[in-house]
Amino acid sequence: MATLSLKDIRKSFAGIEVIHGVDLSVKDGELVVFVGPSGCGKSTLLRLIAGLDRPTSGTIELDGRDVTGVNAADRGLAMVFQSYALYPHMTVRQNLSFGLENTRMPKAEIARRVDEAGRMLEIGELMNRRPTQLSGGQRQRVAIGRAIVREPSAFLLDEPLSNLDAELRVTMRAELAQLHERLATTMIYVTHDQVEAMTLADRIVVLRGGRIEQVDTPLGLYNQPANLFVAGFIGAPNMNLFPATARDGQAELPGGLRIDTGPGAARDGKVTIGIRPQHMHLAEAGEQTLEGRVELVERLGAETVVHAVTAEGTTFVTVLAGQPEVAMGDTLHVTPDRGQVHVFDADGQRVARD
Amino acid sequence: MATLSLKDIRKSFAGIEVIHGVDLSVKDGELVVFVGPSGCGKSTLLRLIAGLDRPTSGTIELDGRDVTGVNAADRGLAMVFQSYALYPHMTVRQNLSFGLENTRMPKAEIARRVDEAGRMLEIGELMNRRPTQLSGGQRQRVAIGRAIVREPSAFLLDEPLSNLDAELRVTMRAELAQLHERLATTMIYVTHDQVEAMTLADRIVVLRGGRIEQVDTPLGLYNQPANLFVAGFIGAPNMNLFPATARDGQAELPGGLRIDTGPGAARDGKVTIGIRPQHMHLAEAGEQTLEGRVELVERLGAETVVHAVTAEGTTFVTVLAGQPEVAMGDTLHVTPDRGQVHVFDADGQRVARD
Amino acid sequence: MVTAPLTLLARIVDPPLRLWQRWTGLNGMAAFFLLPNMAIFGVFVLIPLALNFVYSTTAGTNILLRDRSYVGAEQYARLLDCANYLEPLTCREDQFWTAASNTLVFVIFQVSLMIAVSLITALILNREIRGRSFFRAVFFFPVLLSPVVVGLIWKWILQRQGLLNLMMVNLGLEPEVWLNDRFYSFVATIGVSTWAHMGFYTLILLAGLQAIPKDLYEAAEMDATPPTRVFRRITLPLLGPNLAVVLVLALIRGVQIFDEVFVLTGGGPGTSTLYLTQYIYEVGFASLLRNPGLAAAASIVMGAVLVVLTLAQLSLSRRSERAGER
Amino acid sequence: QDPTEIRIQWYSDGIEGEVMQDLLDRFEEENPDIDVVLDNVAYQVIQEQLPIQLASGRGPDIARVTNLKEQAQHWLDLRPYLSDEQVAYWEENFGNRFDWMREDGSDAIPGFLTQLTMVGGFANATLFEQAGVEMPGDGATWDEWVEAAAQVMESQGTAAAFAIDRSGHRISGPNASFGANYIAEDGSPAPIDDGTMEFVTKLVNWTNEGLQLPDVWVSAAGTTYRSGADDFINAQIPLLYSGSWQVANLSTTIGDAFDWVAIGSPCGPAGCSGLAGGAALVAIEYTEHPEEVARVMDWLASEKIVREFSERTLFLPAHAGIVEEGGLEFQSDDPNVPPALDRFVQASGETLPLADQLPAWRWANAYYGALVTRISQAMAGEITLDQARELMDQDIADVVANANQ
Amino acid sequence: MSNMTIRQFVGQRRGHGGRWHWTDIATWIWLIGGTILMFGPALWLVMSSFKSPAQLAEFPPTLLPYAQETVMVEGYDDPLPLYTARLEDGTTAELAEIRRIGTNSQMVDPADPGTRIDVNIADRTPIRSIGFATGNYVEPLVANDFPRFLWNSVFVTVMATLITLLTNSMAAFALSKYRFRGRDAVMLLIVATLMVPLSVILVPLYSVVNFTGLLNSLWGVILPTVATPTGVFLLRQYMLTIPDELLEAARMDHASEWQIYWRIVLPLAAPALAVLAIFSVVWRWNDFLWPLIVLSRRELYTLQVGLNSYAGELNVQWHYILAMTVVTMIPVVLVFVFLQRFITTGIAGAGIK
Ligand SMILES: Nc1ncnc2c1ncn2[C@@H]1O[C@H](COP(=O)(O)OP(=O)(O)OP(=O)(O)O)[C@@H](O)[C@H]1O
Ligand SMILES: Nc1ncnc2c1ncn2[C@@H]1O[C@H](COP(=O)(O)OP(=O)(O)OP(=O)(O)O)[C@@H](O)[C@H]1O
Ligand SMILES: [Mg+2]
Ligand SMILES: [Mg+2]
Repeated sequence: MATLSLKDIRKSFAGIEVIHGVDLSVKDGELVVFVGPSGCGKSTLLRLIAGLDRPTSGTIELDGRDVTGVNAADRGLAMVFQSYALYPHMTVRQNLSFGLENTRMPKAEIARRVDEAGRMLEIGELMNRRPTQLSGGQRQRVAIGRAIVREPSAFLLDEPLSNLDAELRVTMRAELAQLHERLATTMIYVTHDQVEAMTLADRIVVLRGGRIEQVDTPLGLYNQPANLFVAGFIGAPNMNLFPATARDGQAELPGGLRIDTGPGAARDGKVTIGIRPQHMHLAEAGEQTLEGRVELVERLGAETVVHAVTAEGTTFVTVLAGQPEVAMGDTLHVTPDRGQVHVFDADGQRVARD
Repeated sequence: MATLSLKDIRKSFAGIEVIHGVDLSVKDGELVVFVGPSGCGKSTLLRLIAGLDRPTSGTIELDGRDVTGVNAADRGLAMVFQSYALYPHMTVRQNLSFGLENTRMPKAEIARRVDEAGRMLEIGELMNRRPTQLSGGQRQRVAIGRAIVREPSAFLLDEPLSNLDAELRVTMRAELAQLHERLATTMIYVTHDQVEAMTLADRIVVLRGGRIEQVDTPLGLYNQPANLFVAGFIGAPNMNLFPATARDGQAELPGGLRIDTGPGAARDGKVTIGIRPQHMHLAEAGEQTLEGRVELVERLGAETVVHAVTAEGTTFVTVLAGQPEVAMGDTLHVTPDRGQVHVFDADGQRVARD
Repeated sequence: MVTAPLTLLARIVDPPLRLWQRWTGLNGMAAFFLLPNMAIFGVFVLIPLALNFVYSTTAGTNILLRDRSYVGAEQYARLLDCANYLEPLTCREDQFWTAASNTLVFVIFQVSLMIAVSLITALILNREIRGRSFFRAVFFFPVLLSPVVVGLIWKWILQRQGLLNLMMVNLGLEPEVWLNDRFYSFVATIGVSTWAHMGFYTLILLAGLQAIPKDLYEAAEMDATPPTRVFRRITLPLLGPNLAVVLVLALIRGVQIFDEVFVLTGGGPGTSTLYLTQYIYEVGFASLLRNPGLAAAASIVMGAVLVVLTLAQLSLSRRSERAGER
Repeated sequence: QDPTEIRIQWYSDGIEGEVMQDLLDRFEEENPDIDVVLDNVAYQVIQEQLPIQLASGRGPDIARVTNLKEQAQHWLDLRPYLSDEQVAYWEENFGNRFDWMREDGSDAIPGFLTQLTMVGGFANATLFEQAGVEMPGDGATWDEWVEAAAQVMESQGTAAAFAIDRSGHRISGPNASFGANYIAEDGSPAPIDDGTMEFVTKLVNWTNEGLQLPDVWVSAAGTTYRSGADDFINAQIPLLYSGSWQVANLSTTIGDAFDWVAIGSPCGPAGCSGLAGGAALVAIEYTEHPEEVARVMDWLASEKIVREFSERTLFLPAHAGIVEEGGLEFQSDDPNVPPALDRFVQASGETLPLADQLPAWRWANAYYGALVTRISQAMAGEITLDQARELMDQDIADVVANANQ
Repeated sequence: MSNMTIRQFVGQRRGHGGRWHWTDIATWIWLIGGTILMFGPALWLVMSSFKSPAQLAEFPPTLLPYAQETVMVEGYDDPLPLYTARLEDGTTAELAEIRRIGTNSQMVDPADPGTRIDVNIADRTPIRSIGFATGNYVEPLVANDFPRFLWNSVFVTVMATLITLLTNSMAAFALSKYRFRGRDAVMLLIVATLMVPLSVILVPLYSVVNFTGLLNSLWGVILPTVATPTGVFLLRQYMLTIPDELLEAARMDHASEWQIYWRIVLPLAAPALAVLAIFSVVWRWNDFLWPLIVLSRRELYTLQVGLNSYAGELNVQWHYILAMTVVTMIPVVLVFVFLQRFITTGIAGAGIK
């Protein structure tokens, strides 16, 4: 139960500003995911929200109350630290119950919650170990557990699943989603995992160099990236970006493929055409194609990532389903799905095509 | 330049065995990836190879020489720690050059290598910071840098990219691949990222509970998982596994779909049928279908993960390309790609179908 | 800086040490690191200690061992000859037992007070207060004074016409001859020795506090932990190894208290602040008695008791120590 | 050739170190072949470290010591290095005190007393005058003195009537005055006798009645030395029983604040005895230059030098010739000093036989230690006087037993 | 510092926006009370070191050093002390005393040197003003071989501290970071020897030093003190808190054990080393008993030995001792101020996940 609003938050370390005026409001019960390149300020922002650091300027409101000067302890949030920060001298059980004991909760209730969290995180058998005796992923799960047993009004999670294996990550993701639903808590979630971001988020906040680039729903971001940066950042592998010059409302890609720039764009001038690797298919006969020599083939099993380079020297990537027989040196002919092509103007801003 | 061979390695902590007899040999210049569930012993194995811990029994050979009792410092390997273990009292530059100074390398050469690593890892501007002043991902990059400047005969990397954003991860992966090629060093690489494992590895070692389950090339694992565990572990989302009873060489899936169990399997008896989510397509008219009520739709943009449950209550997952219009509660009809179906016998071992 | 030649030296010794390491392994290196200290230690501490034990088996007034006569355990027998150990006067060496029981009570109170005071001070000095270095110097200052001067200053304050009585008179209170009162004298020895040495322990604890990772405090803060609980559950356990140092040293120095008390109360009034070291000093060195054998025996009995106490203490703190061994 | 180096280990209570340095400078001028170095040390060194050095056969060439008899085996006999004439001079002027510093039965000349000390009392004349109390004259008893001082205390509101330094040595003169005998016929310690107990009992009672300042005796344990001088200097007590060495100290610290007089020792039934004592300059047996040491010693013992030394340091000389001759011009403009010193010289003639024997008696220290330790305990109420007597006997027996082992 | 948590528990004011939390108030009460209690007596010591012997012995004591005021009066060669005297008519006047006889003081009005006034000594109080007996400082410094003593002290202190830091930290490193047989026994031995006061083993120690030929040599002062069990114990316990993982990282970096010790463990133990350095300096600088034994030659005396010659058998010249205490304290205070910064350069914890 918490709404959160950040107003023009700035933060400097030793005079160097790393957060340059962030405005954001998070609705009660919303799950917001922060994504952005390493070092862009995600953790810093989380720490500011938590109250562990004070912003250099700007205000933070929780449930409409200005909490900028309030201590972390009094904000009632729970946090999973990127560095875990487990208590080294306590067993897993003690680590988990420590926060609850602070609230004078009955012993039985503490034990119940801790056991439940242990089951959920699959660390039930490690309860009497110390953090040093755990593997990296086990530690991370304890860190998550420490936050969730508290059942706070809002969660701050800093890359909580980064050290877990794929299977566990899926399970944990589902557990967190369930928890979010059950407790109806607000969650702010930092992750580098696109799948996590796309599946969990109500809204995604894309950060870059201490500034917000775009805030939108996952599919909103995917389908209408506001600018080149977001377009490149969301989706894996990255969107292929072809610089081009529009002439008469048409831009020409290397190899001669022509794309309508749409009504929003200047009919002439520099544009960038973006095509996701997944939005190309092997050209059928007679289709206008993008042609390239295959440079690298990454076979992931379910799909195959092909890196190719055009005659003009532009590299592009395409994802083909299954394990097609493509080899290095082959010539690849692909056709973009025209409906899925993105156009950006000279400033890198997205241009609506329809 | 190093070959490595582990012979019946066992390791106990305080009497509890966590590595139960691992045999493995790694060829010179090979890149071997360790994958496995959290806590299965990947880091422990890496530490044994590094010489930081001593195995309880078994021998380790490097380049044919028994190094079981040799100190870490004298094995000439480099390691990226899962926990980074950066020297907190040194700047980034000092962290990077420390290992080189130990080998009495000329100052200029040290500076060159450190600068190069800084450029490659995009931490060139952070050279004079202390670890405390870095973000999680930046710290991780320093940890990688510390290993690569050494240009050792073999690398041990413990989840080296886990805290990096997708874009950087792709770049770093490529850099590591290049480095591997350029130096022709042996690399042992722990990761939870399937894409990383699939694209980087010469061979993948799948570990589970301190035992090796399978060692094979990436596609070998993907296409011919030796057992149910490997089948479930490799590939995201997990392979759908349907327990079934074979009768007359045919197993019946929920909903009545029949699958040939192939020549290798017992014609009658318990089997498990495995179908990857990617190896199903929306049924066309007249096809035999697997039918289910849609329970959860995860839209990742390029593809959509649909969780459905059959009338019998069996859950299965399917991945559909793009953003098809599927909603919760819809009824889904999918058909498996018959060529891609896996059959496992009662012991969970794979059965060749052709 | 001064470290430049040291750095050079460290570089020069490295290659031979590498060879040594390759040759002997980690155990050889452990030996190497221990050697210089243990060699000096052996010659200048262990050997004299052993000699001291030999002294305790001899009698006479001669100083040099070769001039003394061997009497076996006679000195110990004399020390431990007691009709009722709770009643010093029934003992042959009544002063030893008086001193021992005084010391015991003294140590119990002094060590508790010392730890409490220096821990509180360390916690406070670890806060980000203005003028932190100034206050650190203030609390450390008395450590710089020689015990004799410490005793003297406090004697001037506490004596009949001392500063304290002067202040009390000015405040309209009845003056008191503090050092003629058994209770006040005892309290004074505790207070003064704490005053004189607390800076020492405060520094150790201050360094220990610095070694506690800051992010644990942040985690605790996220858990809305009350300060007292943070102190009990995080600071104290993680301070464990350093607290053990303080406890052991305070204990040992408490038992060995001498100079400042000697100047301040001289062991009086009566024998109420007569502590063991003064007894040993008098027996062994004061010209009027001179019985080095007995003094050595007493010191060994005292040391033995201390070893036992320390061992008990250390094994208690083992657990917190293991937590420290991260 | 380099001058021979002679080292003197020396401690100072006051300015005597400077005076000695001055004299030695003069000696070196006259004897360029000898370089005398004065190693000024704390008294503690002389007491605690020198014995260790001596026992190991080391040490300085010459030392100023107070523990004369016990360490006598380490002193060098100067006799072989002195001419007959010089020997005669030494015997004549210092001979009566050689027994204090040589082993029983020896005829060695180990050194000479730089200073004779005489135990005795001081009275604050001004306080007496202000209180209108007549000071008891020569021959007055301890009771009379304490009585008079008590009156002063009442009248002037001082903290107590008197104090005796906390030291077994200090009370041994008075004990003798009360008929005490410490020495058995064979020279070993006699049991504590009634004479001793009589004075001790008085002392304990006076303390309990608040007449003797408890701060001095009660506030310490064991054999710790405590002086009542500070309280006397601050006019907190009208009467102090200490000794001649305090004269210089009193003179500088009291200054013009009040008049004080030396009163010698009050009397008991057996006499009015104080106790003599002193510090001696002795040659150390382990010196490598006995000839030169003898020359230095002889020079320092010469009448002219001893006289100058005494006059400048306000010490009582232990030189028979000088004492006889008199006429020392003590260098002080304090009018209280010369009469006080004179009174002490006079007192040195009033000592009883026991007091004369004690400085040369082997077990004196054992006696002193037991006395001071146990009397204090009795004063503090920890033990009764009877117990104290028993314990003192036992303490002394212990020391003797140990020493004889 | 950026870190709020530290500020909270360990930090400035707990309440933000100007509110004071009770812990803040308690902190300041403790600090101010502590300052008075800890520093007050010491300040008084400094003041007392400027007092004359008579003033030192004076009851009741004064805080500041005073000196009697004097005037030159016509007809008298020496300056006369000034007093406030209550005259018979009940008035008070400032008079100079010519001499005192018994309870009667002969005084004179400095303005009118002709007439003598008799005043009872109970009716006059001396006029005093603050005056510093600087002679307490000057005389010993001039008379003693001060520069020589100072050099010896500096030499002993610096060498002993360096060797102490080196050998103790090496031993502590071995005892905290290696597992070898007998480790606990060595540790126990070291702790056990803490129990024995130096004064007790003085005689055996003297024999040993005598045997090693170090008598009357500064090394004889230095060596026996450098293997302090306290230092080993202190450093070892601190090193226990340094994460082993950093050492492992260094081993992977091909660092020899010596380099691990020198470049990783030593810098990380800086706070404890600073503490030990401070202690060592204080101890060695103030050492008294031990140098006394080893050094019996004046040219080898350390300051403490040299200056303690003011403690005699029957009298102690406190005015000199106090003044010299203050003088000898100054360098140690400076060392403390310099070194204490290192105590709070805590860096542990970071770099490890
Ligand atoms: N010091 C120790 N004492 C006891 N058990 C330990 C210790 N270190 C590791 N273990 C256990 O050994 C097992 C293997 O640990 P390891 O760190 O190798 O796992 P991992 O495969 O690296 O897992 P992750 O992916 O989570 O890092 C885990 O179950 C862990 O709990
Ligand atoms: N104490 C500090 N002093 C100086 N700079 C700092 C400090 N802490 C963080 N920074 C810088 O601020 C920027 C933002 O850091 P932050 O930890 O928020 O990044 P992040 O988005 O969490 O990155 P990552 O994904 O790598 O964890 C980084 O460039 C980092 O170097
Ligand atoms: Mg971060
Ligand atoms: Mg791991």
